[in-house]
Amino acid sequence: MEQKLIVSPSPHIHSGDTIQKNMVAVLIALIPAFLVALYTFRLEALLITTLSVLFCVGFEYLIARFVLKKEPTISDGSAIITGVLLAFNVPAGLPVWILALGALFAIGVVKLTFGGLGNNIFNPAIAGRIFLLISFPAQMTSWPATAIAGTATDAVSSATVLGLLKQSPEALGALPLRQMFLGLEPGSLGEMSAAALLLGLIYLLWKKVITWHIPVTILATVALFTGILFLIDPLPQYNPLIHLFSGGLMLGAIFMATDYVTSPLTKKGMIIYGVGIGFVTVAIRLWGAYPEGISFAILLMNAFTPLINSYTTPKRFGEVVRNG
Amino acid sequence: MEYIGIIIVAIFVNNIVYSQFLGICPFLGVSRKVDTAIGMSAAVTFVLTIATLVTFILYKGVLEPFNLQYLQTISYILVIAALVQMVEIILKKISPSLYQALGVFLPLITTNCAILGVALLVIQKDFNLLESVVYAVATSIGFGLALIIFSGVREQLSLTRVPKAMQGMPIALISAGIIAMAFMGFSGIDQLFK
Amino acid sequence: MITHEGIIEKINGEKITVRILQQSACSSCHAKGACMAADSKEKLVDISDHSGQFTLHEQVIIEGKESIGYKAVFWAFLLPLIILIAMLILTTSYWHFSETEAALSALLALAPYYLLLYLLRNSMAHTFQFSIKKNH
Amino acid sequence: MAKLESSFRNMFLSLSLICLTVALLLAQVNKMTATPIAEAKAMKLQNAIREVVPAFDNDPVAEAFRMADGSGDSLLVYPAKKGDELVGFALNSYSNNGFSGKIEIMVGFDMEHHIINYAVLQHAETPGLGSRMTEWFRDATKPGQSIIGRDLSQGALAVTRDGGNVDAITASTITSRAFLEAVNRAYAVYSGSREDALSGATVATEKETEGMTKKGGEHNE
Amino acid sequence: MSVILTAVATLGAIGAGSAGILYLVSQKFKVVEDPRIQEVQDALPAANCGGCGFPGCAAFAAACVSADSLEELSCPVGGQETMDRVAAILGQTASKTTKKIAVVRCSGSCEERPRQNLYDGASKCSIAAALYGGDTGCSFGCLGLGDCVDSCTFDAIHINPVTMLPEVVEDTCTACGACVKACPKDIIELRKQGPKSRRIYVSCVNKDKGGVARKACNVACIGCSKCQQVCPFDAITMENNLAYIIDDKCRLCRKCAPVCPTNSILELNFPPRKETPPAAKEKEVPITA
Amino acid sequence: MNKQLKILINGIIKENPIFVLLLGMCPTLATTSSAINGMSMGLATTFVLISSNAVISLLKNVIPDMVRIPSFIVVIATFVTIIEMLMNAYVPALAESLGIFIPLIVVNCIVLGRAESFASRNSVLSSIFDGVGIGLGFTLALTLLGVSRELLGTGKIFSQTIYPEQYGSLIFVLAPGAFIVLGFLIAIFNKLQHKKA
Amino acid sequence: MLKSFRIGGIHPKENKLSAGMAIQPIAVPEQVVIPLLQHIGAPCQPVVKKGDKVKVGSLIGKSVGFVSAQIHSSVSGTVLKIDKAMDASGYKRDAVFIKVEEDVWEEQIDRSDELVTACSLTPKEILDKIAAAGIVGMGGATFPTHVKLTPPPGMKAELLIINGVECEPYLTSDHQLMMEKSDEILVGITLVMRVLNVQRAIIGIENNKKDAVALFTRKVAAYPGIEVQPLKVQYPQGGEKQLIDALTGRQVPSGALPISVGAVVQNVGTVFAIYEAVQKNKPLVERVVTVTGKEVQRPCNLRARIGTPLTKLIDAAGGLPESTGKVISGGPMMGKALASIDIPVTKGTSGILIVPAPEAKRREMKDCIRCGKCVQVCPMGLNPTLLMTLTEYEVWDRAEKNAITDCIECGSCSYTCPAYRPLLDYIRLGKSKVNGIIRARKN
Ligand SMILES: Cc1cc2nc3c(=O)[nH]c(=O)nc-3n(C[C@H](O)[C@H](O)[C@H](O)COP(=O)(O)O)c2cc1C
Ligand SMILES: Cc1cc2nc3c(=O)[nH]c(=O)nc-3n(C[C@H](O)[C@H](O)[C@H](O)COP(=O)(O)O)c2cc1C
Ligand SMILES: Cc1cc2nc3c(=O)[nH]c(=O)nc-3n(C[C@H](O)[C@H](O)[C@H](O)COP(=O)(O)O)c2cc1C
Ligand SMILES: Cc1cc2nc3c(=O)[nH]c(=O)nc-3n(C[C@H](O)[C@H](O)[C@H](O)CO)c2cc1C
Ligand code: SF4
Ligand code: SF4
Ligand code: SF4
Ligand code: SF4
Ligand code: FES
Repeated sequence: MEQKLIVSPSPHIHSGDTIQKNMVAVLIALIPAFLVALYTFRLEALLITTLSVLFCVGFEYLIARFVLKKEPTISDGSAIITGVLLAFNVPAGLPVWILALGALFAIGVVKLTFGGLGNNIFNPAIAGRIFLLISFPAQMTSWPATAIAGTATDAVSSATVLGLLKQSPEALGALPLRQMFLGLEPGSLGEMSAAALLLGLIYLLWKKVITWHIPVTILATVALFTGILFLIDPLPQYNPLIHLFSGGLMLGAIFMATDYVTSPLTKKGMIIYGVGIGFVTVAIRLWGAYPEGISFAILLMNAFTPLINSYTTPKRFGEVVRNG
Repeated sequence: MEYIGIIIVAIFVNNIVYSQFLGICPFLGVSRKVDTAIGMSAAVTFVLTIATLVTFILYKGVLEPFNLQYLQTISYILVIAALVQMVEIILKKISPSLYQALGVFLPLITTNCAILGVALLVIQKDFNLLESVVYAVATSIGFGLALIIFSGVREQLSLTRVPKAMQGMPIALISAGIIAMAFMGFSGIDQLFK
Repeated sequence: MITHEGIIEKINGEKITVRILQQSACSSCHAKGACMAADSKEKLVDISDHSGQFTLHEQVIIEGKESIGYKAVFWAFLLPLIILIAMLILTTSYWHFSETEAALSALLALAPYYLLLYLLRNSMAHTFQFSIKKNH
Repeated sequence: MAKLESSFRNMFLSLSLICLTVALLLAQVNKMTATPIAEAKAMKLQNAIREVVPAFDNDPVAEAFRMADGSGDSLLVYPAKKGDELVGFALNSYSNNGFSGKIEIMVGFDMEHHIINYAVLQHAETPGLGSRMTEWFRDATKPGQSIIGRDLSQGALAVTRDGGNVDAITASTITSRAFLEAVNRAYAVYSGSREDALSGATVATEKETEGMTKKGGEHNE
Repeated sequence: MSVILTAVATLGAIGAGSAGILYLVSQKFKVVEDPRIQEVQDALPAANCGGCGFPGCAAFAAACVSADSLEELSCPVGGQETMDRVAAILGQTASKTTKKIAVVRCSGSCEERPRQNLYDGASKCSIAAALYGGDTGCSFGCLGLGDCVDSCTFDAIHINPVTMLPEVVEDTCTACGACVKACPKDIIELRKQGPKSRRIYVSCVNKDKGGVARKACNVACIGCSKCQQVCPFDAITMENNLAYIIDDKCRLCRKCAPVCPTNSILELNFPPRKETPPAAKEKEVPITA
Repeated sequence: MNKQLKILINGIIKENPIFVLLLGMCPTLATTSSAINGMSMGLATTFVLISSNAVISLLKNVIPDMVRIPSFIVVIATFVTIIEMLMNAYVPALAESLGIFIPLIVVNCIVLGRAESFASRNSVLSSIFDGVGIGLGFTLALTLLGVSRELLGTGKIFSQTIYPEQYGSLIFVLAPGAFIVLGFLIAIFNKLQHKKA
Repeated sequence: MLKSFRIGGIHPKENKLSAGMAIQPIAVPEQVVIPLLQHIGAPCQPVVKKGDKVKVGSLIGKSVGFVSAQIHSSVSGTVLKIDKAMDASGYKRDAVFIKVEEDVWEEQIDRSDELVTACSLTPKEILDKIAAAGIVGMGGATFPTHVKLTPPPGMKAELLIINGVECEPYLTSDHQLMMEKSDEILVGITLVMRVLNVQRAIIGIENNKKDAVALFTRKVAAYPGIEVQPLKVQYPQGGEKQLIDALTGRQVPSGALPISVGAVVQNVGTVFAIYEAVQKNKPLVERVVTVTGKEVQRPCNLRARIGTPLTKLIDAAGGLPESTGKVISGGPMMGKALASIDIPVTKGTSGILIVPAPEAKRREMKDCIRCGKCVQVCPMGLNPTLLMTLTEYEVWDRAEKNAITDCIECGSCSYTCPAYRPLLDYIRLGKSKVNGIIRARKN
């Protein structure tokens, strides 16, 4: 044995878990939703997703290398997720230059300005989407009718379920719950099918990438809040099922609110965070100008996360009620 | 309902910091500790409310009847300055220990911009007395909310590896900008109360 | 725990008067020369101490529980605010005073409150106790 | 440089003196600027009227009158006359349903129920979104969205989404609705006053010089 | 005219009222601040480093003003010049402080002190030191992980990538002592900077017996006490197999350095010796200017 | 004269009220949605700064210390009121778009701060130069911010189209954009200053 | 559901390669180096000098101070010198070097294998014997056992817990000891119960040692008051506080000793040593050491004299593999990496783990992604990532507030972190700084 002994403090073994593995798992969990998007929007979905990923990874590389002058860390895969999720949050047919601006904002302003993976306070993809929504409201809210709904994929815009709820609930007619669940109602790329997203959730929970706390509390809060309103006054816009299965709620609750970096660390914190998101989402959906509130809710709760973190501690050993 | 509308608008939709841009200096200056942020906003609420009240009387009772609206700025600022001092002096005389406790707990702060701004706004918005006071209270709550969120964010920022050029004020401002984006989600909520 | 640096100004038996240095928020601010908020008055805080281990002009740290701060804020700002608003609501909505009258009576309503504070000042002195320790 | 000592007398005197001087100065400046300010306001009104009705030679402001709009409120109506002949009306109308509060417009009609032009007097809509109404509804190249020349006797204006035939401002349906509401409100008054004017009936006019120029702010109703 | 009168009356009344209140206030809160505090503070470098032993420049200024003499007060950053200015403001004399500088008392570069194992823990001296004696045979020497570098707010100390030892930048070091506190091995010491920055010190802290020390590092002090014997001013002490030069006593005569068998005494910034004694010395002092 | 020049440059660069001192943030953020607004606000403030600096340094010996601040405020408020009336009279549109931020110049920390820390200690001429310098620094910063926001948001600079409006990101003329653009401008300013230093 | 502790925990791969390998005595070496500090507390004063003759069991180091434990010679021979020698700490410390001559034992020591169950000593006498034998905790902490068995005034133990958990991966010495010396251990338990005057003892054994569970379940029938409890396999079940939680459902409050919930925990090895000390008059001069590692030829459990060079033990297991990257004294989670293998076995050496080079090197650390996994696994309910950050930025007051001093240094957090952050490295540093601050404040 001629090599020198390695010395380090304990522990000397590691679980083998890596950032990359977690990110890849999230990407895998996004596949069902991507397939649905592919099926509904055909090439458009592929194009937008690929470009968005390219933009995000590209900006991350360029900015890290040439502006911050540090080793780019694109290999961890987080920029890919940001790319995919950004794409999933925009309507098919969005002009490419707008997409590029969104990616630039997400990666350049919201992620790297704060120091890159792990240091950002706000969710890059969400912030990117809101940036676009505020900056280019028209383009961000023209939803091409879905391919399978019969019409062509070109820019015939049709209203989303939530949009309709907001504008004229009566026009909604029978609730398209089945379509919403399976992904036949118009919307952003990734929010098509609740079923596909739930599949992703199951995968993430199984792989222990995330815990149930955030997604379940968000969904439960939305269901409960609208449910109570529905019981008081059974209007279609209060129908909890519609709220659960429409818009980006599932996408947000499962994939975006759970972003490690921008969500609380402790379980108590996650529950507060989830309830907050659920509550704000419903408030904006029902009473605000925007038909959809989940992104704003997540971004707002991102801002609360540091506070939540410092005011919720994990359950300390020795604090448990003595029952022995 | 009308008052609820005023409150929601003042806290969320037209948040004094994130959308009205008043009181930015203390917002950026004293947002490092959450505890002080909470105490500060209570203090600001009181001062803001009482200042609004007094300037309201001044306007409706003196300036308007005598057609002296153009003295608004100058008389407001004088009255506010005197008022803030008077609150202190009363407290000090009446309960020295309370006064001392405050001195240790709160940084001395005169949110001039916000106080004068609100006093001017309630006149501009043609509010009646109660509306003005409700608006003042809600605005300060909005200020407190903004301050508290922001102090949490800054506490976190001080423990992360922000690129050197961005450290300090730049990143704080950008964070504030992104929080302002989140607050825009509330826009239109006041439609409900119309 | 809130802490504050200060310098002992006066020692009078067990009562130590500490001058709090410039407010923590502004003392290190590079812009304080240009900012009027930094024109902070220094405050004198009385502390009772039996240890007798402190000397004049010594650098010390004043400590108090956060709850003291919150209590102080409550008594100094929150309660009078509530009185003020309650009075306003009463006068305008129920008694239908004119606006000026309402505003004046709300302000006047603070007078008995402050009188109460004045009467309570000794028990307050108990509540708002700070402790003092050496600054190393 | 001996500074004045801070005695009560000195302080009182100096501050009072400063105040007195300042008050004098300000009152002077106020007097000087009072006319220009009033003129500026009048000009703004004049210009708005001029913009929305055909050339006239009377003083519409002097002849302005108020008329009920049928919903409990009344609007200021400025009749424009060439010689003795009525050539149109400018109406100062508003809506409280803008995205951010009140929208105030001046809209002009000819005598045949057609909109001649409009001007937005005051609004707080989002710049770049709702604020585009200042040009949007008179873009002659876009017949779908322009309201110039439309004949309102055919029916009230409405955005396409509500079954009407005016294209809303992109992503600003709320503003568009409010704007059209203001136009429709003006028309309601116009059609009344037109009848009155044509029938020669003299309306008891309550002249308002201040009227629209008073700062309204968002008036929460 | 009446408009003007009312204006004057109103504002006059408000002004008089405010003046009254403000007068009362100023009576009650007589500002106790000595204006000199601000002046002193303006004279300070505003580094807020705490090197003076006070929580910041403001606190130091207050202390200067309230102190009876400036004897024990000194601002390491501003140095003598600043203290003179402060003294001028306060009408006192500043004590003459001798400028000090940080010295790193370890010369065990990679070459002189071979690594015997590989440290793989968190890159922080204090963590490594808590774990074990270090990756060389010398458990006293520098660990080279740069806690001192991190602690310096003046960017005055850097790890030389070749020797893996920290080096102090003479011009920027303010002798604030942050690095002294940071080093878990107590290697850094504040010493008199000396005339023309000339100074001599034993660049070793190894307390092992000579043989053991020597085995671990070529330039270790082996405690042979030759330097002590040769020093004409009694400036060298021997304790725990380690020589130490007391800088108050040392007169920079340079007798000790050449006799050290392991070259562990460093001479800095001296002109080259006439007759070249054990060479290699000068080149070993790569303290950058 | 050299000294005066130094004072001037000092205000623009070394003690730039916005980029270095970070004061007077409210008008900075609120009135810079377009270049022209930013510049006008800056000029209005400059006017107040110069006049109040001049008057205060004139009066510095007749004002007792304890009413210093209130007296300064009164002087400043006077000039603010004057500029407000003038703007209402001659540029009503601008006055409307700057809104309550004109009266708020009164409480702008810079104005009072300069009165306190400069005008009350220096000669009239120096004080005027200081006012000009700081005012210009403020104006330049506000204009720069206004230009950036207008350009990014609407593709225009001083209403001159640079690129088609539809490519502008609306957010930059709205509240969040104010914070974000200012953040980046300060970072750039810091960076440039560091390079020079 | 098997019992376990309720907060956090991980389950690393067990890798108990040497399980079932009978304990082999290892030959007495030619020379031993016996460090004078083998326990937590003050070092011993040597009571021998160069040239003195000693026998196995002769006292060579006298304890000074309250928390300290006697040290005995583990061989017979001549004292060569008292000098500094490197030990597992990586520092050179005083040690007694003894040249081995023959194998003569102090005569009062009973070296037979016969089980002695009867004991008529008073608790005080037993305690004195334990102290005289220099027994320290064999579970890793090496805390002097007689001190631990003397509850502070006013505290009364109600329950004795025997720690047979051995939750560290790889290690099997306790397991094997339990299999081979079950009776002795049980007698030892009764002795400790008598010292503490408790009526009840629970032996906690993780369920990956089913044979030991079965064996003890069978045998405890004969010992009233002693129970066996199988536990779910989860690290760090062996931690004192965790084990008490798992077995009794009570949690020792922050900063308190186990006795505050009425429990005293002893490791099986300690209990065995107590048995030998009390019933056989045998001081602590040897112990069982597991030598193991993926590339080790013959992973084994050895009985070695204190002071035996580690190299001897490694040779007995087939020598140091070519691929060696790291040698650890103890288990992979809490053990200490050695800077050199030229060090002696001490009372606390429970195992020697040899890690191949590729596995030994840590991966490059990344920024924390705030995944919260460290928070989830921390058995003390701490927030490791926050504690590390606070240490990095030296925010000691917040570190104290966030209970950094509660950390038991189990390493679960570093083990889990997907960003490979050296959490425990920093927390350990922060903990010692904060402890220093707290101590300074007290006086
Ligand atoms: C009203 C008020 C405004 C302040 N404004 C600023 C400011 O604009 N910029 C600033 O850096 N500090 C400001 N401060 C001081 C900060 O709160 C803080 O103490 C200072 O920035 C310390 O920074 P440092 O600890 O990083 O040196 C202000 C304080 C007060 C009370
Ligand atoms: C910050 C913000 C400002 C907005 N400003 C306006 C506006 O001024 N006018 C308007 O009609 N809609 C505005 N909207 C958009 C409305 O909320 C709403 O989305 C829109 O009116 C729906 O109409 P659409 O069907 O035309 O998209 C704004 C939205 C946001 C978030
Ligand atoms: C994380 C951790 C794991 C531990 N694992 C064990 C173990 O597996 N077996 C054991 O006997 N002691 C273990 N200990 C030590 C125990 O906490 C405790 O010190 C010991 O059981 C007390 O018995 P002793 O004094 O007889 O050694 C562990 C300690 C810690 C902090
Ligand atoms: C469970 C999970 C969810 C994530 N969600 C997002 C997301 O919503 N938006 C995003 O930009 N990145 C997401 N990421 C990637 C990465 O964490 C994120 O870009 C960081 O915020 C960048 O610092 C996610 C990663 C994980 C593991
Ligand atoms: S080198 Fe050391 S003493 Fe010198 S300035 Fe840096 S930290 Fe202070
Ligand atoms: S001198 Fe001390 S702190 Fe600096 S690198 Fe060496 S061991 Fe670390
Ligand atoms: S080492 Fe400490 S902080 Fe980490 S998991 Fe274990 S107890 Fe928790
Ligand atoms: S496990 Fe690692 S990456 Fe995750 S929160 Fe803890 S320190 Fe951060
Ligand atoms: S300008 Fe300083 S608070 Fe508004």
